[in-house]
Amino acid sequence: MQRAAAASLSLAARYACRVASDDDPRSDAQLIAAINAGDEAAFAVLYHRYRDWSAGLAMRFTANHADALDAVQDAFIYLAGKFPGFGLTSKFTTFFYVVIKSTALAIVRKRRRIINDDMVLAQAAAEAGKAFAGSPRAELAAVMAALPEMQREVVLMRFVDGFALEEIGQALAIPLGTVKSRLHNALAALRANPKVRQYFQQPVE
Amino acid sequence: MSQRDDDLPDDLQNDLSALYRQAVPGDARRDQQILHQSLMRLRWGHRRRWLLGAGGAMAAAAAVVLIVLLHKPPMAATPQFALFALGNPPPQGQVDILTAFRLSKALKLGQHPSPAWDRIGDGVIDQRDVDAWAKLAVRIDAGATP
Amino acid sequence: MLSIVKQVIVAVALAMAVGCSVSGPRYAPEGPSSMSTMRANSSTAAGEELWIVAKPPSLPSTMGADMTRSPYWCGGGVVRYEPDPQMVTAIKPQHTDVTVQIAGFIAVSTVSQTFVNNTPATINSDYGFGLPTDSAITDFTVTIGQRHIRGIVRQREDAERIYQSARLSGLAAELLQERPNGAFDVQLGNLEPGKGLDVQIAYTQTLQCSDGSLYYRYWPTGPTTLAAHIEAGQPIDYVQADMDDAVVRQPTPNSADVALNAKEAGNFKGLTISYHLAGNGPHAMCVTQPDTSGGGYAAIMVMDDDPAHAPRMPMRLTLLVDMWDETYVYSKYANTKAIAKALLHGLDERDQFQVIFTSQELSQALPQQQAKADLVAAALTRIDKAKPEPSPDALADYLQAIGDHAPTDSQAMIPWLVVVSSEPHNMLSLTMQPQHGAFAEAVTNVRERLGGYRFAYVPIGSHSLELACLARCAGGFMSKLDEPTKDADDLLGFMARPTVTQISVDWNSAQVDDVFPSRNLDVFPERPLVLMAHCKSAPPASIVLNGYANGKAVSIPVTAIAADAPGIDRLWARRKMADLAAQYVAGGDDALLKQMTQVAMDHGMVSPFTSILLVDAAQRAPAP
Amino acid sequence: MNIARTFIFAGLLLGLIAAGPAASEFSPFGYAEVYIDAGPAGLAAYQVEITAADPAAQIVSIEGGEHPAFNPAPYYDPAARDHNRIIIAAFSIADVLPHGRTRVARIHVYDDKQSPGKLHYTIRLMAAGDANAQRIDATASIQPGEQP
Repeated sequence: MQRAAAASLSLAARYACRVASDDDPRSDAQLIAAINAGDEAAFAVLYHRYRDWSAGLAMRFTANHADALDAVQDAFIYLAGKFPGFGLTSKFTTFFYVVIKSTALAIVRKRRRIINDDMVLAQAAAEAGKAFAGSPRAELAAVMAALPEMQREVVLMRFVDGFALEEIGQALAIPLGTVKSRLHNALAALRANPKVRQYFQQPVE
Repeated sequence: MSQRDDDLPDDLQNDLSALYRQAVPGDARRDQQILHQSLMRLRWGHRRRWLLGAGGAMAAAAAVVLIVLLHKPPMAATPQFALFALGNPPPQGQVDILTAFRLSKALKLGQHPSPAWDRIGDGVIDQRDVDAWAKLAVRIDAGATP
Repeated sequence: MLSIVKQVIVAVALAMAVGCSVSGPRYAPEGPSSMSTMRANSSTAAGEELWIVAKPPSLPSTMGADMTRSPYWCGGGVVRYEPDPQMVTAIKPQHTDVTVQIAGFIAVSTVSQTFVNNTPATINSDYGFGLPTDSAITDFTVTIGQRHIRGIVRQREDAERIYQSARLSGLAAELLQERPNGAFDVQLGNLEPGKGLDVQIAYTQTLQCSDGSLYYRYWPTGPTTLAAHIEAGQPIDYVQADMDDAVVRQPTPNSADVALNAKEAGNFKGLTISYHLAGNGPHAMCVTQPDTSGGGYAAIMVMDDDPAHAPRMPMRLTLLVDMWDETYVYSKYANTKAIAKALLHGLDERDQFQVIFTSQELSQALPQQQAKADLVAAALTRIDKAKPEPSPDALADYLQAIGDHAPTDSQAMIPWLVVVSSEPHNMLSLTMQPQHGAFAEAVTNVRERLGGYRFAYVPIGSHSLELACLARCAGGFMSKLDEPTKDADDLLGFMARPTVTQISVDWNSAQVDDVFPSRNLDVFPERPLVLMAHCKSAPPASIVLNGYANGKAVSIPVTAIAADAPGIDRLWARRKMADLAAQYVAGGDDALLKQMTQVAMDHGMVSPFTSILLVDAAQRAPAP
Repeated sequence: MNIARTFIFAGLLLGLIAAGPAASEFSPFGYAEVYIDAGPAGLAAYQVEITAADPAAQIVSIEGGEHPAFNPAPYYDPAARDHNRIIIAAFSIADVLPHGRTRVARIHVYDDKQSPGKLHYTIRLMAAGDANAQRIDATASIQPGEQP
C-alpha cells in the first residue's frame, strides 16, 4: 500500500512538473479509453488539458482561488473514481461542467454553511464585480447578478464558456426550447437595462 | 429564438469573460497533490487485483509479528506488589472512585486482577475497565436507559 | 414555534436518514457529493423499508456524501470581531491530534485541535463540521493553558441562552450544537488576541462496510497526527491507509495500528483506513457496551457482498413516473423518462411491472403486467409519448390503480401514497416535487400500509431533505442515481439480489427490549445491516443470527467484541430518537418531543434538542 | 447647619454612586472552588457530591484543580440531569501528590435569579484515598470564587 502511494506520488510529481501546455495528440475520448485500460499518464494529460478551464469555471462559483482549487481537486478525484468503466456520452466539458459546479457549490456550502445553491451563486455573481469597482464591468456584474440564476447561467455557458445551445441543454438537463427561452429572456433583460445599454449601441458584426 | 440571441457584441463578451472567467494561477505543488489524490482514487478502482496479493503478504507478516509477541517476556514485577492487594470489586451500590483507582493502581503495578474486575466483559482488564468503574461511580442515578 | 419544532423533528429524522447512508459499491468519492452513487449500510428505524434514490444536482450540503464521511474540521471558521459582528475572517486549527479506537465496526475518535487567535481583537469563532453519519458526540473539553474544562449537556435553548449571555458578558465560552440540517458546529466565544485553546471532541461512529472491508475516514485540514488502533474481533485479511504519510502495522491477526503524521498544512483530501475481513460469505460483528445499571447495549453488523449468495429473484416493480411539468431549474421530466426506461430495460420475464404516470393532481395507470418483451416495449413507447400534465380523464385510472387505498383528499394524492397491492414488491417513485403538505400522511402510509415494500424514490429535483426524512421515518435510507442507465441497472440488480434475508437474532438469554430496526432485516450486496439494541440484562457475550441465504436457512454465530466503546448507547439513542420522531411526524402528540429530549439528556448526547455548553466563569475577556 | 446638610447630601450622593455600580454588577455567572484537605496524607483520589442551594442554578462546566495531580477535568455524570447537583471524582497515580488543603476542581455555575458568587453550596465528601488507595480522613469544602 505504501509503495503504491509512493509510486502514485512520484508519478503525480512527474506529471505535475510537465508544462501545462497540452502536446498530447489524443482526443479526450482516446485518453479516457486509455485511462480505462489503466494508463495513469493519460489521466495526467487529461488533468493538464482541463485544469485551467476547470479552475476558471470553479472560480465563478467560489469567487475564491483556494476554494476553486479545492473544487478542481474534488472534481478530478471524482472523475478518477469513475474509472474503470467510464465512458463519455457528451463532450468532456459538458460532462465536467456539472461536476465542477457540483463540487464548487458543495465546497462553498460547506465553508459558509449555506445550503441554498441560489444564494451561493448569487453571492458569487455579486463577488465577480468587486475587482472592477467603479468600471463599466462592475455595472455589468451588478446587472448580471440581478438576473435569475437560471438565465445568468445559460448566458455565461453560451458566451463565456462557448457551449452550444444543445450542450447547455445536456449539461443542465433541460430541453433545448428552455435553453433558448432562458437565453432570450436574459438578453432581452440586458438590452433593456440602461446600465449596460452602451454595449448594444454598436451594431453586432 | 432570434439570431440576435445567439450573438453578443464583442465588448460585452470580453467583459463577461473578464468577470466570470478569472484565471487561477498555476501551482505545480498543488497540481501534484491533486494528481496524487486522483491517482490514488484511480487505484481504488483496481484495488481488488493487487490487494489480494498484498493481503496474503500482510497476513504472513502478521503471523511473524504474532510469534514475536508470544515470545515476549512478561513485565517484571517490582517489590511494591506486596504492599498493594487489589482484592475483589465491591458490590455495585458501594462502588466509588477508589474502586477505579485501586484497579488503575493494580494495573500500573502489573498485577492481574480477577475476572470480577472485567467491567466491560471483554476478557481483558485494562484502562478501559478503569474508566468504566469510574463512570459508574459518578452516576447520579444508576442506569442510562430512558 | 411549531414550525421550528417540526424543523427540529425533521432534522432528527433527517440526521438519521443521512445516518443510514454510507459509501457506494464503488468507494464513493467525497468530491462532488451530489454526483456520487451511494448505498446504505442499514435500514434502521422500526417499520418498513423505504429506498430513496435521488439525483440531486443541488443537494443540500447535509445530504451530500461529505456528511456521510469523517468530519471536516473546517479551517474556514467564521470569526466576528466585536464590536462589528459583520467583520469576518478565518481562524484555522494550528494542529490537530486524532486518536481512534476501532472495535469491529464501531470507531471512537478523539479529535484535539489547537486554535490561536492571531487577530488583533477578541473574537467569536463559529466553525461548522460534519460528523460521520450514524455517529454521536461523546465528550467536549477545552484546554486553556493548563486548565482543562469539560462541557455539560443542556437543553438546546438553555445552552444557547446561557452561551450568549456568557459571551456578551465577556466570558470565554464554547457551545457545541447540532444544527437542524444535521451538521454540527462549535462556537468559541471571546477568544482573546494572541491566546489559544485546545478543543477536544470525542465521537463514536459506525464504519462504512463494503466488499468485506470496513472503512474509517478522516480528513486533515492542516498539520495532523493520527493514531488508530483496530480490534476486529476476528482475523483481518489486510489493512490499508490511503495517505502516503500513513504507516500501517498489524501486531496480531485480529488487530492493527495506523499512524499518520501529516506535516503539510492544507490540501490533503482525507485519510481512509480500511481493513478487510478474512474469509468469504456473511461477515457479522457484535460490539457491546455495558451501562451503569447492569444492562447495556449491543451493536450488530451483518454484511455479505458475495454476488454468488445473491441469485436474481423475481420482482414486482411499480414505477411512479411524475410528469409534473418542470418548474425548478433542476427538474426535468425527460430525465424521469430516461430513468424509468432504464429501469424497465433491467427487468426480466419473471418480473411483473406497472407504470403509473402522476402529476401534482392526477395520475394515470397502466395495468400490472408480466415483464414480457412486447409488454415492456409497449410501456417504453408509452413512456416516450407521455407528456406533462396528464388529462383529467386519467383520474379514474388512477383511483382504480390505487384501489382501496385511495387517498381521501387531493393533497394526499401523491406518489408516495400510491399502494398498488398489499403484496410485498418493489416500488420506485420517480418524482419531481416534494409534497410538503401530506408529509404526515406519507409517513403514516409508509409505516402502516406499505408492509414489506421496497420503496425507491427518485426525486428529479433538489428536494432530498423531505425525502431523506421520510426515508428515515420509514426505516429506509437514501441513495442517489448518477447515470440513469448504468445506475438503474445497478439498482435493480441490487434490489433483486438480497444475500441474507429474514434475519432474526438469538440473543442467547440476554434480555433485549429495544432493537432498531425491528423489521425488514435483510442484507444486500454493498448494503450491510446494522442493528442497535438495548439490553436490560448484561449484553450477550455471543449471539446467533438466523436467516436465509440463497434460499437456504443459515445460522451465523457471532462472538461479541466487548469494548469500552463509549457511544454505542448514544448511537442507539439517536435511533430511538429517530423512531420517536417518526411517530411524532406521523401524528404523535407533543409528549414525544419531551421523550426525545429526555433520551438525549439521559445519554448526555448532543442532538437537535440538546447541546454541550462550556463556560469559563473564572476569566473575563477585556472589553474590546 | 447648611454645612451639615451639605455633608449629609454629599454622603448620600457618594453612597448612591458607590451603590450604583454594585447594583449593576449582577452577573448570572460564577464559579466555586472545590477543596479537599487530606492533612499530612497525600491525596490520591476523591469523590464529592456538590449541590447548589438554588434549584434554579445550573452547573455549566467542570474544571480540573490546581495541583498537577488533579489538573485534568474530573469524572462526572455526563447526563447530570439535576442541573444544580453533580457528583465529581478523580484519582491520580502520579508520584507527587498534594498534601493539606488543595483545590481539586472548579465548577462553573449559571444562575439568573441570584448571583452564583453569593450562592450557598453544600458539598458531601463521598470518598478520599491515599496513594495506596486506602480510605483516609479528609474534609471537603467549597467556596464561591471571586468575580473575574
